[in-house]
Amino acid sequence: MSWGGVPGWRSIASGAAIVLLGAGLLGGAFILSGLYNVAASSNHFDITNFIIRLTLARSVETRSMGIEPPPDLSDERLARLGARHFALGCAPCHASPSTSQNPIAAKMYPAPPPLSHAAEEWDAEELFWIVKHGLKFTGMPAWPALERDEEVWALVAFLERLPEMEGRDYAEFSGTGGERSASALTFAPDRALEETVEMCGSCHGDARNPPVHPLAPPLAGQKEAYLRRALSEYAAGRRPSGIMEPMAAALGPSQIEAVAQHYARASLSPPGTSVDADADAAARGQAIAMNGLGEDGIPACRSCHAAETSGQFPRLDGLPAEYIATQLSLFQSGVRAGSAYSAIMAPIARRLSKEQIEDVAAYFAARSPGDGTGDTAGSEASQ
Amino acid sequence: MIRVGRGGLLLALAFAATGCSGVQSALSPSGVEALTIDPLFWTSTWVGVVVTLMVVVVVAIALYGPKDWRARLGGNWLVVGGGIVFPVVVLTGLFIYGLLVMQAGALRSQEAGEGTVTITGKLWWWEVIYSGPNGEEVVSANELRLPVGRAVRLRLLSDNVIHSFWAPQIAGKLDMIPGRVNEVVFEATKPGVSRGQCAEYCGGAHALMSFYVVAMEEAEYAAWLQREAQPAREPATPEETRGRDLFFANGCGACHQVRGTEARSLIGPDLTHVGSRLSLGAAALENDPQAFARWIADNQHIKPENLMPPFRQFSDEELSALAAYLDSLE
Amino acid sequence: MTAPSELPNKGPRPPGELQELERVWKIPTGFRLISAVNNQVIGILYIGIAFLFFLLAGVLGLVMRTQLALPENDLVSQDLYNQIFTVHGTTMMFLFAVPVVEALGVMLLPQMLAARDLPFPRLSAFAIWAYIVGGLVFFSTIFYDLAPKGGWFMYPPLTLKEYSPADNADFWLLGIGFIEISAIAGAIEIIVGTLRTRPPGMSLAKMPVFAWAMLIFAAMIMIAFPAVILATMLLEIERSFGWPFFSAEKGGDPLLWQHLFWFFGHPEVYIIFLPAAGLVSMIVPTMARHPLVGYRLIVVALIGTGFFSFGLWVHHMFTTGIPSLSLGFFSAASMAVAIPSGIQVFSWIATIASSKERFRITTPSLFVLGFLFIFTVGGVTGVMVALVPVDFQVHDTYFVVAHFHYVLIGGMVFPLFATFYYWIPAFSRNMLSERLGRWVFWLMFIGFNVTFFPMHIMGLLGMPRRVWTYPEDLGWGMLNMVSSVGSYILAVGVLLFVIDLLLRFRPTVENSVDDPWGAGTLEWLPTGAYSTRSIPFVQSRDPLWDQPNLAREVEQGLHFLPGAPTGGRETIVTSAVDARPQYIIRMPGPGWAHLVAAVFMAAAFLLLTVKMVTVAIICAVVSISACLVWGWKLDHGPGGGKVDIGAGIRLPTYMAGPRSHAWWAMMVLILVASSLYISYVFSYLYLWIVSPEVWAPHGSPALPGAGWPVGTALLLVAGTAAMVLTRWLLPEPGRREPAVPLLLALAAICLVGASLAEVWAHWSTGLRPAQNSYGAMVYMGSVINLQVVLAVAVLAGFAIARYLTGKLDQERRVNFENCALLYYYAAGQMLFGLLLLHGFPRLAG
Amino acid sequence: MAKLEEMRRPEQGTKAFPMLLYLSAGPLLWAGHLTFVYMAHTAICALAGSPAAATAVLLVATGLFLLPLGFLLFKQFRLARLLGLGEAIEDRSIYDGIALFANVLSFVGIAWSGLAVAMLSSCVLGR
Repeated sequence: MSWGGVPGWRSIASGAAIVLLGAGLLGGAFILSGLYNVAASSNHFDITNFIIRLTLARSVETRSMGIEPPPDLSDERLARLGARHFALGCAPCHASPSTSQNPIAAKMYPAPPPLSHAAEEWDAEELFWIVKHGLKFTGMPAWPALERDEEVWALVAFLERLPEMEGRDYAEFSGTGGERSASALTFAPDRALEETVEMCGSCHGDARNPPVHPLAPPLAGQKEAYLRRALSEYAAGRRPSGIMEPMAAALGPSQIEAVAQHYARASLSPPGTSVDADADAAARGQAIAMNGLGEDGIPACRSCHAAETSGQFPRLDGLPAEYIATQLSLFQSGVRAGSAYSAIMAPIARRLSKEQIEDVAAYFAARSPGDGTGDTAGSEASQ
Repeated sequence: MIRVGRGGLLLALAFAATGCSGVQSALSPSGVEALTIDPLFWTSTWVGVVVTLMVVVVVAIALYGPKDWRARLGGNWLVVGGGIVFPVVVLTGLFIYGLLVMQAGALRSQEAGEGTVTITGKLWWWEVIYSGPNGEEVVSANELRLPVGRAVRLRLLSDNVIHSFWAPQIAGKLDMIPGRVNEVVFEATKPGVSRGQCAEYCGGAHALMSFYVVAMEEAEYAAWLQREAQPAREPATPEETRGRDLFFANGCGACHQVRGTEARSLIGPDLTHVGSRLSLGAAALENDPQAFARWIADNQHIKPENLMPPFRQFSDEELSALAAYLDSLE
Repeated sequence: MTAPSELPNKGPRPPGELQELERVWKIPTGFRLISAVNNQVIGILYIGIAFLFFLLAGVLGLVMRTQLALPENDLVSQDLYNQIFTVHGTTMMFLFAVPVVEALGVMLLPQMLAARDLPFPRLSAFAIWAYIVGGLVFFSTIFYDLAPKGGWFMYPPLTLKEYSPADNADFWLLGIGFIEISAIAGAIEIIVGTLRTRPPGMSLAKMPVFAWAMLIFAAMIMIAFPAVILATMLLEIERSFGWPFFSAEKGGDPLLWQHLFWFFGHPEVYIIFLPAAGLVSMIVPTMARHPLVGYRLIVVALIGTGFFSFGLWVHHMFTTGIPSLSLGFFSAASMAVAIPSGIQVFSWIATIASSKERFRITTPSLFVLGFLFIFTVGGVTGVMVALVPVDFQVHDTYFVVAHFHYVLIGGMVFPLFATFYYWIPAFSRNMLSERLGRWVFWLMFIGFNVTFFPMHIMGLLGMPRRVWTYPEDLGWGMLNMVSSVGSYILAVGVLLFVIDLLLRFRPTVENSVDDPWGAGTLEWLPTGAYSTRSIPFVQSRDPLWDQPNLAREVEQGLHFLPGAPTGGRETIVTSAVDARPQYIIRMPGPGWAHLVAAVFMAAAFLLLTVKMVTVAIICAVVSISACLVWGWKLDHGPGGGKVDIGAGIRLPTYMAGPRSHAWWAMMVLILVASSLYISYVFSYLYLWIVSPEVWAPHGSPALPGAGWPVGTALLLVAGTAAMVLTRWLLPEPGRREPAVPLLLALAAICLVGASLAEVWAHWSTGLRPAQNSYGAMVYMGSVINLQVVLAVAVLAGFAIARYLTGKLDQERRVNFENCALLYYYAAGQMLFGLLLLHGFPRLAG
Repeated sequence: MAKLEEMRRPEQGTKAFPMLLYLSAGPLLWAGHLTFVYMAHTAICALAGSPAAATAVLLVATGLFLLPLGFLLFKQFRLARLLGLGEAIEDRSIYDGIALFANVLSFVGIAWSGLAVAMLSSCVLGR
């Protein structure tokens, strides 16, 4: 029994090295020759397709582990907010219950799938992950503002409802009712102010309707300088938002000017639907807003956020509590940091505890938008 | 009577008088406690020098001395004599002297000290509260004014971390500890300006937490306190008025107090008479209009981590109007 | 002169004896080297890592000096500077100074005592590995902006969550955790080593001064470190769970931290200095070729320093507003501690003066002379700061920075370099270069003084410590520049030393340079991995001088225990005072369990710091299991019978009871635990004095009824009785006694039950730990008890397992005794705790 | 010089603890004194608020601690006997010397604390 002995690890290793080297050389030659066809007009082999789909499915499933959906995912208002973004940002490629796929998008490879049944195929957290991060080599983009998870969830909330939706429901949901098609829902530099404002109002509400969701604050009566700055910051990408950035970017300087003026002068919109604030919280919030908390280094909110102060400081009265709390946490985490003003607000926001944020938000939300005049910090300390 | 007002000139004078480097020196005492510590310090220093020289000489002899000298040194007597008897004698003397100085300080602090000043260590500045001519609280910051020849009792507090209040020319340091009140009696012996600094590491901008001590003749001090107790002066020029409007429109009153206006918050230093102080930002900058402008827009570079946010939104014109207003608050 | 007839053994030795000794003590090679436990191997590793930390922290020092060279410099940002000075101080004190002197103990003590190894070789190795992993991770935080920035003293409230919200401060607590563990492990090792493994005939009074110094060093660690262990526990608990020990608004007091920290921190300085002084006391006589003058007085000085150093802690707190008479007491003690230092200085001078011929000027003696000068200056400024009024001015200024660098670098680093030059020949094929050595010395000496002398003046001119920048017009610029230049000179000196080390240091155990200085102590005997060929019979303090043939006799195996009669590692245990041989201790060889235990313990701590709790717990379990595996093999039992060590002395190879080294180690551990508990009692009473208004029954819920403490006490008494009964019932070897495991389990259950009952009693009154400082202190008592209870429970389980496998009986009972000793202590501590927590408020309220 | 012969005789009892006690008797008294005066001063000032009582108690305590120490300085062999340390212990004179000088140092330490009590007012913050 002498077969020359079992091969030692040395010969195994050198054999493996030769094979690897050979494969590498062949592969390199193939790439450099240009023989591979990258055309979108020609399909993958079935096996290639299989591997790509498996990789994609596995990647999404693994990467979305540990993501926690927010408790209000089934909130209809959230879905409505998402629906409006869907109509503008997703439907052109993916189609919608009331619109068909753009023929150009249909020739992408892979073609963007219709999303009517996406929620059946993927879990909420998987949808969230795909919407937030996009998919390589498919044309699916990542969310424009990766820091704004709550916006992504709005879209997921909508996708979760999409499977049960008929064309009519969809139109109502996304505010594209009537004869307007989705393509009408874009800004154009020459668009008239009324149309632009109607666009804004579709989320932020108008004289008749409240905002679709607290994250889209009512704008009427807001200070003009602040509105102008907010839109410019969105447009320039200095204030991250996947929803507002593309909107604001489509507006020209003169439109921004006009929109800001319009809202600053607009008569006040009806209060939001969620003014069932906790009275104790509002009272605690009032103490902070009026007098600050000296021992924590927290100044009175109303020292700046009042009618007579600089137009750059937004009015907060009557803004939804969710909106205020979200913005404060964006200041805290350094997401809203793109301007000289956020440099002032951010350190103060960081001194607030979670409870204090909720109290202050409750206080401002409970006030009616007209209250703001004539009272700066301290003047109603006895109130 | 020279009006103690504008910082730069007076500081320059003070530096000239104390030989330029002595404003924060424990070696140029001008307060009663510092003056009693000084001779104790020098005595112990000279004892130390003599002891060190003695050791050096003995070692030199032990190394290179003639044989019989060395033989004499090399015994137990040297250990007992040099290591026990000599130190016991010298140290007993020094210790008694030290106890005498301590007891003198204890007696002084029990008996002396009218007119209390409450100083609170903040992050990273000093709140200074005098009791005014009518017993009212007069809030100021980052500067301690003392009447020459009168003992003043300081109450030292902190509402955050531990600081230590040290004005080397006047007295030794004493810590400011949350939950405790420490008292020390300060008595300046001659008029002049000296500087002090936080001596206990208090995080972040500890290195930039200083203050000035201004010792003034009694009459001058009384006049100053009278003025300090007044509300702020109204703006006199259009620029100052514009500055004041900017001050309020931009929410400065959220943290600062200017008595006589609606700005009443004590989160940051009181600004009622900030224009008459010797420095800005707890002695981080000299006090002049440019410094105000720099501080408002760029304080996080001048004094990193300080609790005031930077206000970068102002144009140059707005900044100088604001600075003009603040500078006018004398 | 010793006549040959008086030698313990006769030559020539039988063939194979030496080979057997070599086989038993063989140092593992290749990657298995890391499993080695021989003191020379782990000693070099220990010193090397500690020295690495010295270099790293030194570089941080250079960065600080560079930043401060110019006024208003912005080379280093404020935040980074705050991190750097914190890491510099922490690393120098905790990761360099204490470890390096312990390392010297591990390295030199067995050699000086001619023991074959330290009594618990794996314990040292365990401590060292934990220290290496933990230390490196701690230091690396400076590279990713996670380093602590509260100063090495970490005063709360600055270090509480409110002012230091990030994990930085927790890394400090972690770093210190490792040094606490390894220091206490080292202390146990050193106390048992110096008292029980001396060679026959070396009575306490003949012990080398370094051994005395290490003995007192270890005793000081036992008293001082528990205070800082408690302090770090309190701080971490307040940071994590909000128990208000240090928050004034809930009845805590920031000064409690300062008391606990400095009760450790001041002795710490002497903990570092005493061994260094001990080393100097070894080098000076050699260079003088004359026995140390005033040996007795030096021992007095060591004992005196050991005690007095515990009476100084408040001199770090002279400016906190404590009553002046209290300051007076501590000023007096600070004066008193100067006398022992004076004694030592003059003793060395007298020895130098009595040199045969003249005192030899070699590199080690240069470092010793430099040390004498620098240390004298540091001592003199020490007396100045001990004067309370002077301290009011210079406290927390650069004067103090100058003072303690004179004391620490002068008192410890210069002797350390002397040590390197002096002792490296005992562990290396080559000596270090005498020519380069002189350069090293002069660069370091000049550099040191240029760096630190101007700091005295800076401080007097008003420059506070821990400032990252200073304004130009205060006149500090020139002095700072000079100081910075000096620091670079100092650094060049150290660099030259490192080069010398790389060029000439070649570690070896067999082929070292033998006694190049003509010294008189045992570490210069010819050695191998087994230490000395035979263990010498010692008749004087400088045996190599007074017993001229000793080296040859030892090498020929004519002294005690020339072989390895039990076939394993072993050394002679002698009586503590007169050093009469008592028994043979059998010691473990290379192994992996302690290594696994150390690495996983380090991992557990680290993961806890970064809040990965689950993985941390897994690592902790692995670590504890490894400890159990390690402990299982330690008790060899009396099977080895008696062996002949020479001179007709036959010694047992197993010992239980108060003579055994395990009993001594357990007693040391109990002393450490009790010292921790005393610190706790102090803290409890201290907070009561500060805030009596939060104490029960007025400021907190009324105490639980008297039935609770009485019932708990009865449980403890019952458990203790069960433990005593077990000792009586332990069967003869080979017999069984089923009551033994049952009683052991019963005792453990009583103890655990008592500790839980105590927690529940207070909980049921509605008292909560986060409520106020009283509540925090009450539950803290249980936290401390639970630590001991947990240890007892593990030991009891271990003893039961030993019994069930037939490894526990009347003779072979060390495992049981360890458990019982700790049990009695735990019961005692808990009974005292009941008196304090239930009795005191009733008395005071 | 010890004889090899003696190595065969076991040490009489465990003398380690008495010996350590003998060598550190003085320093232990010093430590006891410091603990007592520091705690007594703090406690009397906090609870009774009486400086005169504090000074009196501390002076008496200092005297009471110096007394046994003074006795030890002259009659330390009595302590050695009490602890069961026989004359036969090797190098007995060295231990005696160590104990004696340790007692001297402790005496100085306690006396200095006493000096502070005598010269400084009690219960005063002192600044």
